[in-house]
Amino acid sequence: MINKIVQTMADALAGARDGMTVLLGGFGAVGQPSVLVEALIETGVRDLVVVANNAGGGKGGLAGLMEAGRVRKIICSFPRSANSTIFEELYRAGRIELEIVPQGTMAERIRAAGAGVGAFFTPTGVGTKMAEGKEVRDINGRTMILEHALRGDFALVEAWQADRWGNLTYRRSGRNFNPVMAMAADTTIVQSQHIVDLGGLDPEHIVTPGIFVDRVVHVPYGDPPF
Amino acid sequence: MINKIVQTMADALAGARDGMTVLLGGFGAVGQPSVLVEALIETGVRDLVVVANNAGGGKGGLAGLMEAGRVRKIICSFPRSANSTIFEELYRAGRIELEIVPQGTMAERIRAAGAGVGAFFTPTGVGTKMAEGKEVRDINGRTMILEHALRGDFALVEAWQADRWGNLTYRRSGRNFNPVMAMAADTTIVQSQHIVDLGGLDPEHIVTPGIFVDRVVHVPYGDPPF
Amino acid sequence: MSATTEAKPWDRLKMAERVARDIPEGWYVNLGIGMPTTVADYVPLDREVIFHSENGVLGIGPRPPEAERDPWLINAGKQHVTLRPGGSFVHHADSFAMIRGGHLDLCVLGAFEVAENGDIANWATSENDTAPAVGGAMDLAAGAKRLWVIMDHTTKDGRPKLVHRCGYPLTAVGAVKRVYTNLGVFDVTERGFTVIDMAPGVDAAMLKARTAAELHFQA
Amino acid sequence: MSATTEAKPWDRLKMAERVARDIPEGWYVNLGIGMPTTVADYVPLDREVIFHSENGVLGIGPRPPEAERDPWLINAGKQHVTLRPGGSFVHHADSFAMIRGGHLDLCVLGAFEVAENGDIANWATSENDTAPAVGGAMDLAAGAKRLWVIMDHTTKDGRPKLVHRCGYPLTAVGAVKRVYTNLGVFDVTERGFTVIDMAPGVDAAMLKARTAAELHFQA
Repeated sequence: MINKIVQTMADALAGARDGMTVLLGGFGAVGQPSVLVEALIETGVRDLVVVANNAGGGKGGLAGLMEAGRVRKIICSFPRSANSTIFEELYRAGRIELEIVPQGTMAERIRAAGAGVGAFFTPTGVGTKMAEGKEVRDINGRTMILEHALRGDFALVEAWQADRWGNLTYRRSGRNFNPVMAMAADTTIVQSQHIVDLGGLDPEHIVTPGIFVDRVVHVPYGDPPF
Repeated sequence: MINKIVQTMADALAGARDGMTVLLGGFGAVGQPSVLVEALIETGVRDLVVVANNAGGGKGGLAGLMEAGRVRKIICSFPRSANSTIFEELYRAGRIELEIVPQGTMAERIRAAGAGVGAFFTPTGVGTKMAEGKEVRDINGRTMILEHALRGDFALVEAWQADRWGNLTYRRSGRNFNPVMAMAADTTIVQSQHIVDLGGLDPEHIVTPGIFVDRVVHVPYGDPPF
Repeated sequence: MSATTEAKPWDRLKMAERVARDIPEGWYVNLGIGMPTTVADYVPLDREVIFHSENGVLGIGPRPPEAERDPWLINAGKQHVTLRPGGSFVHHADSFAMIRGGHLDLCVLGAFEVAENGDIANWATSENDTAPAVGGAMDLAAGAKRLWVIMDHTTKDGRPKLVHRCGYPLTAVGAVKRVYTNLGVFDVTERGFTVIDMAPGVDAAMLKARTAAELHFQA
Repeated sequence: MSATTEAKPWDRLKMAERVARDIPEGWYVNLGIGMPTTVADYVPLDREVIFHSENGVLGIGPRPPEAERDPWLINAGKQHVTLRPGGSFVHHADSFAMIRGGHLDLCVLGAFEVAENGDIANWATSENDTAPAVGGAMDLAAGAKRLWVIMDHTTKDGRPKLVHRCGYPLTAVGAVKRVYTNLGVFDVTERGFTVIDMAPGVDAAMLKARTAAELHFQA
């Protein structure tokens, strides 16, 4: 019997290692695999490259991982926000590297990795600093630049429902980067609000089929409204 | 009030013109927009380029369009099947052009057109006849070839449910190429088994958001089992 | 005739209202963070305009009362929103396929500068800004069918933001089709900026004085 | 010891059964049209193997009785199938993202020829075949983590199908990891074909006589 559901955070994060690239789902406060990130801090791994839309906000989650000194580099579209003080301090001190990627290019680079596409031409960023050093080509009357697939060793994902095959649904805007990142890592690890029996998810409504998922850990924190 | 639902086939196919490229959803007998294809024959347009997985089977649908002499070229992955006699006769007689594309490359080329990606590198077809004349590049240790976006003037799509904003669901393997092609045409035209009120589709379960759809025509032909 | 002292520049709400007036029913529209987001407040619900947000929300409705907020439903500005009947959710790659694939009829962004050739600079205020936040601006600017900008006509210290060529790092080249400022509305045409509307009391002389590019006036 | 006259080559069902034996629980597997499809019949349902079909079906179950067919549920071979609990539907681009992205543990295809360097030819029988049907074979061969081939050891007129280099147009280069024929099972290794199993009564001499490539035998 296939059973991707694991019982402990240690099992969920088994194989975490220094220097790995971690794809981190979530957008704003929604769809963040925060409990998995806390557990990642616990493992003690360091020198991480983190791919996430934001460079962390407040104290917990990614900001906590950075504050603990575990992040060598962050690849994101939006490093600065109202409460991104930890990132900004580290960045000013030269203690963290930053690669800024347009949000859609980031999503598409991750999807490309998941879909086995090595690189693609996109109009985003043409004529800007983002195009520096990149191949430029006119395609069908449009100038485009070449962007490469962006893959992770781990993807940390938050889902709404999961079954033992790893099939996932998400809740509303909690979908965001999660299904895309789930496709694009060697090991995809999910924290799910709900665990349902196999067959409990409508096959038409599964957003991430289990083929993309390696491990699921149950992290219930209450249904809305809170 | 937005209302993409049209009442006649003439309205559904308004703007059809000679020489245009038509993306045709469906795989096997499932998810074929057959009634729209019949209506396309009625319009009398000719010199069409048709993109479809198969080169038509039996007598109706795409085979009928070809038999009526309206198709100049077909782009597909699987031209021959047990009952593709009309295509084969035309092809032997030199009366139809054929471009064979690997099925996944075809899906990805259409998706690229819908997603604004001009071209992409794929490992599919490397070292085969499909690679002839195409740019070859090693990316991350893998040899890949460059494939270009494939766009349509019209996409003809079959859906299971639709609302007046053009939101769509599909039924089981009727999904196939339909959602991908819906993204990739100047005008996307849908025949839907069911029409539902706006709000009648769960926002989590809509497969093709109405942004990709221009016109919907109601073609009920009975719920299974037949 | 009228002296510039009589000018009554539009305030931010009036600017948003002015943009909203030009959005017809049926358009798919992405509104940037900040002032652009307020445009939605001036589109009546019975004029069906479908608002998109980068984080995979299509069909955004009015802001909810605080008690009715769904913690899982935010827009790209991280504000709580609602979903209209007919709305839907997609993931980030599909959301940007809508953007990059030219499926949005309109995107409205703020900007630091807009040039008469349609270039826009809205993400970094200096080449030396080492950690600027680009978000989805480059994808939106390059991908939407139309890019409109809503911004003050000048900076707080009075420097023009409508310019001959952008000095700040670009977000996209030749993308802007129209600019709404507190002083007027400007189409970006092959000749450069063409004035198509002016706030009450604003005249050509005032606009020229506050613009660092040539202005064309409709006959 | 045994003469080739005593050989009892596997029939098609035995070949499918032999492949099925090697597929462990938990693998995601795509079975090509024809003989490969029958492999699924020999994987017991309680050994959970998740079968994928190019047309966006994941978790295919047994063939349904004719009366219970759902007209909307077919596999890539256009046969009616069922869906297991836990199965799901995706569109064609997502289905081939699974394939091209290396998410399938295994693909089993038929072939005209397999070469000792792992090349496979299975879609066109001649350079002059002007309308060959490639379907998803090239994507599957290039994309799956492992490609196994199931085919007769020789053509109907006795020509070897395990060859030094393919003569027919290629489907993919260096992709095949293992070949199951009616005479034996062959791993494709750096040295070429290595025999890892033989049908009852088949011996090395018989295999060599019917193979147009060097064969290595396990010590």
